[in-house]
Amino acid sequence: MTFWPGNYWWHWLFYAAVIIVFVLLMVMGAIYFERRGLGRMQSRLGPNRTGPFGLLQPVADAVKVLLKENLVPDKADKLVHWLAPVVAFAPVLMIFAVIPFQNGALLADLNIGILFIVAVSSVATIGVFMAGWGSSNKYSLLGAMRNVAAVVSYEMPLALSVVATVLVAGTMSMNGIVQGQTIPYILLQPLGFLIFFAAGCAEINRSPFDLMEADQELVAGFHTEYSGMKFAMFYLVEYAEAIAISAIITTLFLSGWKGPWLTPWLWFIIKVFVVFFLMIWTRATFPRVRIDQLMAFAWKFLFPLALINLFVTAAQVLVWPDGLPWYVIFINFAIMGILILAWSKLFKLGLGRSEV
Amino acid sequence: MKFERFGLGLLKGMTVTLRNLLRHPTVNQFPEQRLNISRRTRGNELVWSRERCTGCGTCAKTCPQGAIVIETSVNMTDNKYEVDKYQVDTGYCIQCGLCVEACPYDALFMGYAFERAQYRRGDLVQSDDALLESPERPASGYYHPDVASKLPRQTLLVDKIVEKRK
Amino acid sequence: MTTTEMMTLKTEPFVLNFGPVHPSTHGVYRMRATLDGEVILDIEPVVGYLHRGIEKLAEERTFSGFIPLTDRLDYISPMSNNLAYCLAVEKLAGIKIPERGEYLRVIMAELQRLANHCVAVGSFLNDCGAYYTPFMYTFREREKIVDLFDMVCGQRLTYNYMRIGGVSQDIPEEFLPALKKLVKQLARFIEEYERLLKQNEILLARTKGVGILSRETAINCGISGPVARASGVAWDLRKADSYSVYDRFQFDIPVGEAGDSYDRYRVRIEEMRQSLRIIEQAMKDVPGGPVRAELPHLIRPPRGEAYGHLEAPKGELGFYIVSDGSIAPYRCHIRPTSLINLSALREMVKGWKVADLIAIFGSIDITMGEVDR
Amino acid sequence: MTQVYAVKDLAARLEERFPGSLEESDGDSLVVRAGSLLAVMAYLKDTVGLEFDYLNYITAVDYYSYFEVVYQLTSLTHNHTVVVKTRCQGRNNPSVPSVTGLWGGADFQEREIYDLMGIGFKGHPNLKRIFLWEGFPGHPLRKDFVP
Repeated sequence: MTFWPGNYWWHWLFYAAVIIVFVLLMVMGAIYFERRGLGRMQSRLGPNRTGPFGLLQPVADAVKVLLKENLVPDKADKLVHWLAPVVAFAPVLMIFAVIPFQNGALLADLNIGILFIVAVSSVATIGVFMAGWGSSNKYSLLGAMRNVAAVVSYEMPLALSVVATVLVAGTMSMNGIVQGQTIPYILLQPLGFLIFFAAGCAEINRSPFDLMEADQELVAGFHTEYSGMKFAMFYLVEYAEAIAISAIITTLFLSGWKGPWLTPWLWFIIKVFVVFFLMIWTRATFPRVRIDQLMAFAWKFLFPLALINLFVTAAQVLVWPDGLPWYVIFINFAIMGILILAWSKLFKLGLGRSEV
Repeated sequence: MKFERFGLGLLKGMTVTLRNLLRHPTVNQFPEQRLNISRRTRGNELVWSRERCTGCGTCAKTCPQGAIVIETSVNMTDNKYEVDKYQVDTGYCIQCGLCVEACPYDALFMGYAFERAQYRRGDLVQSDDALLESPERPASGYYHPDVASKLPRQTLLVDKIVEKRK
Repeated sequence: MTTTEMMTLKTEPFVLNFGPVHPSTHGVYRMRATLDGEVILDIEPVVGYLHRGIEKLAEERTFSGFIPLTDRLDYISPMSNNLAYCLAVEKLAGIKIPERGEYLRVIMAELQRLANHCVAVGSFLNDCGAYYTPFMYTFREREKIVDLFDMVCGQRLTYNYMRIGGVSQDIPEEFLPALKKLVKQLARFIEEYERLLKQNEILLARTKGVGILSRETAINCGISGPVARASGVAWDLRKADSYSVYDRFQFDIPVGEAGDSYDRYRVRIEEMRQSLRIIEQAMKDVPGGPVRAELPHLIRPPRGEAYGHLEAPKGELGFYIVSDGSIAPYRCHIRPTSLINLSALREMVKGWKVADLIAIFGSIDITMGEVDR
Repeated sequence: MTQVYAVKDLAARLEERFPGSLEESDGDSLVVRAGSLLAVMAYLKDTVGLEFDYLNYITAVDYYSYFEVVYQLTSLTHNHTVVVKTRCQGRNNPSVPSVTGLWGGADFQEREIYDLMGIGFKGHPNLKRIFLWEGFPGHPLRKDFVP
């Protein structure tokens, strides 16, 4: 049932506008929300001077960045340097095409929704690597190489935890998954939620895994040589990806737009901000992980846990074909506890000093 | 990297950040809310009193930066120095307070105000009447306990000041 | 050549410049690191960007006129610099300091150690990547200490509070009650800070076993302060060569075993607790009386030389002063604690990754004012 | 308290161990001839009773007619200390043997003395200026330095 009675082109135009407006507004809100939240966690205030309560701070940032001069290093590869932000930003917008704001209210109700998302989200890495390589700067090259290594190794746990959810939901279409969630999948799939959240944070280089633009080490990582509009695009990419991952988590695990009293799309936005707050919270507390620990964490910790989680879910789906009963929640939480206990005891992740 | 305590250490850390989120931020909106500065503050200007000054030049000698220039002429009638020019280059002055400490006649004070930036380097050099004490150039209580007791008491962060937030 | 040897990728090292202007070099310090991918093969420090020639300036200033310049050496702990210089001159001229002056000096030196360790631990966490949160917490506590310094001497950074023969001014009457409150709040703060970071797995992963400094290299390189104590060298001048009235207070010296970055962080936190203990004991029985010996403003110490040193927050800070009987020192050498602590950086960093280079460098806690002088 | 090691009997022991190595030892410091500096320092560092394993600092003083390089050594185990000095004549490039072989910490300090005072250190791994740039004319800490 398409939400809008008009014919295909009207539907496409309306949702294209909705998505672009939604992404830009949410990014502005996310920037403000993060800077105020981070500030208050650090016993300081955060922006409160521009506009009432500092609400116009993102607008002020955008205007300032647009007016900045657009420097391109002379030994840089001009075309690659210029194209990198576009290649990085386009896939993030495409992810929002399949995310349901309300029952059936999405641009394209693909029956392979989540597969499309996982495929498209890895295209953004090419843009980041182009930025790193294009600006011919050692720091950005290091940052870009780290990004490629991290994203490649975090695709696996991301995809596996999504597969487990799809098994429980039975369909791959995002709208179908939300409708199938009588019990939010975060309760049925607690381990899947943790793995997806960790892998998602690593993919978009946030919280403890932000090695790509680790400002203490690599000055500003892959976007060191960017200024002006192109830097604004990368800033947009970072927050748009954070909103995208939060939106996917709300759709997959927190039963998207379902909620008692409020209008459905408002529930969706509230849940997106709750997940985004979780990201801010981890960003405020944890130091950064080293690159070899990041790799070891993906391959030795997340990947096996995701596999076991997949097998357990498959077994449960076989036992109860028509939807999992409520008491499976306690079984899954127990399994999660045991698995984390076992893995953190057995495995020494990450090698120390290499003999040189 | 090993989860020695299965991630519990991480969660304990997060409770601390959450508690700080709910706590009152220790911050002060400077232009609107002004806290009282220390009574002995060494502001970036000197306050000179013409009556007490006898032109002995001790302050000029002890200044490590040589920021004080003093020119006196001999007044034969009542046998003392007349101070013709007393000039302080606040650009050179590092506000160490040694001159105020060394002045035997308590004629020199450190400034109490601290917003004394100028647009031109030349304006930093203040001389004679510009140095006298006046309402917008109050004297600080550094090495002058009597002046200090008249100034407002310093607001301390230790006293957990809870001020209105804009 | 077996196939595996042929297979290893041929990489050649490249030189990356952690230049004077870099977010985490604690000032204008430059390292030319030769990297093989992420692994560090060798680093070559380049210093001198903040060289102001303070030792040459000392030869033109009177003995008491040089005190404001000692604030600019290690600008994170100016009180300790003032005290070290005054100790050296008092040893040279043989001056006796009144009791109250001694107690005030101990309180100010220990408060300065707390403030320095707040900066050191906060910026070390910053270098490990914690996004400014621990830094903000420690700076909020440091603000309380700096408020007290402001109350006593009028300035927030260049205190110029100590004088040869004692302390420049007596403390106002509201100082001791505020100090009592501060000591209670700081004790609670350290507990909260420990809960945030002591068991944090990511911090343990980033710092445990990283940048190990063995006991022998520490002694051989003349390393002093928390960096040496973390490697098991139980050498603290407050106990070994106790100056001022430190022998009247009970406190112990925290010593680490492994000598890695985590131990250096732990030793600093423990030292903050010990400093609180000393302040509590010193605060209770501050005697009355004058705070400064009766001395002419321009003192002329007898010909000769003396070396006065103390346990500054970063290590052993000493002044070697040669006097030829005139009002200015003939030669005044300052023992650069941070520069000497850096001499072991090369062995500590070899083989580790770029991220560890920044963490290890942060754990040594240097200030460029003291390195370059 | 760190006691100053009795200079008298230390001088006596050194005199019979390395004849002719001490120039004068009446004050509270040992003045050693530059030639036998390394031998004396190694002796002070390694013999059982002394074990001066910690080098506090190295500095140099310009007394117009000669330069004096001052080493202060401390033993962490026995908690005693001694000041050892050597003198070198000549204004253009006086030189003293380098102790980086015995103490790693001496590396930067000797480079600093070379940079500011102009005293060369024979046997130093990479003796170049540490604070000032290569082409800087003269050595600023010398008493006769005219900028």
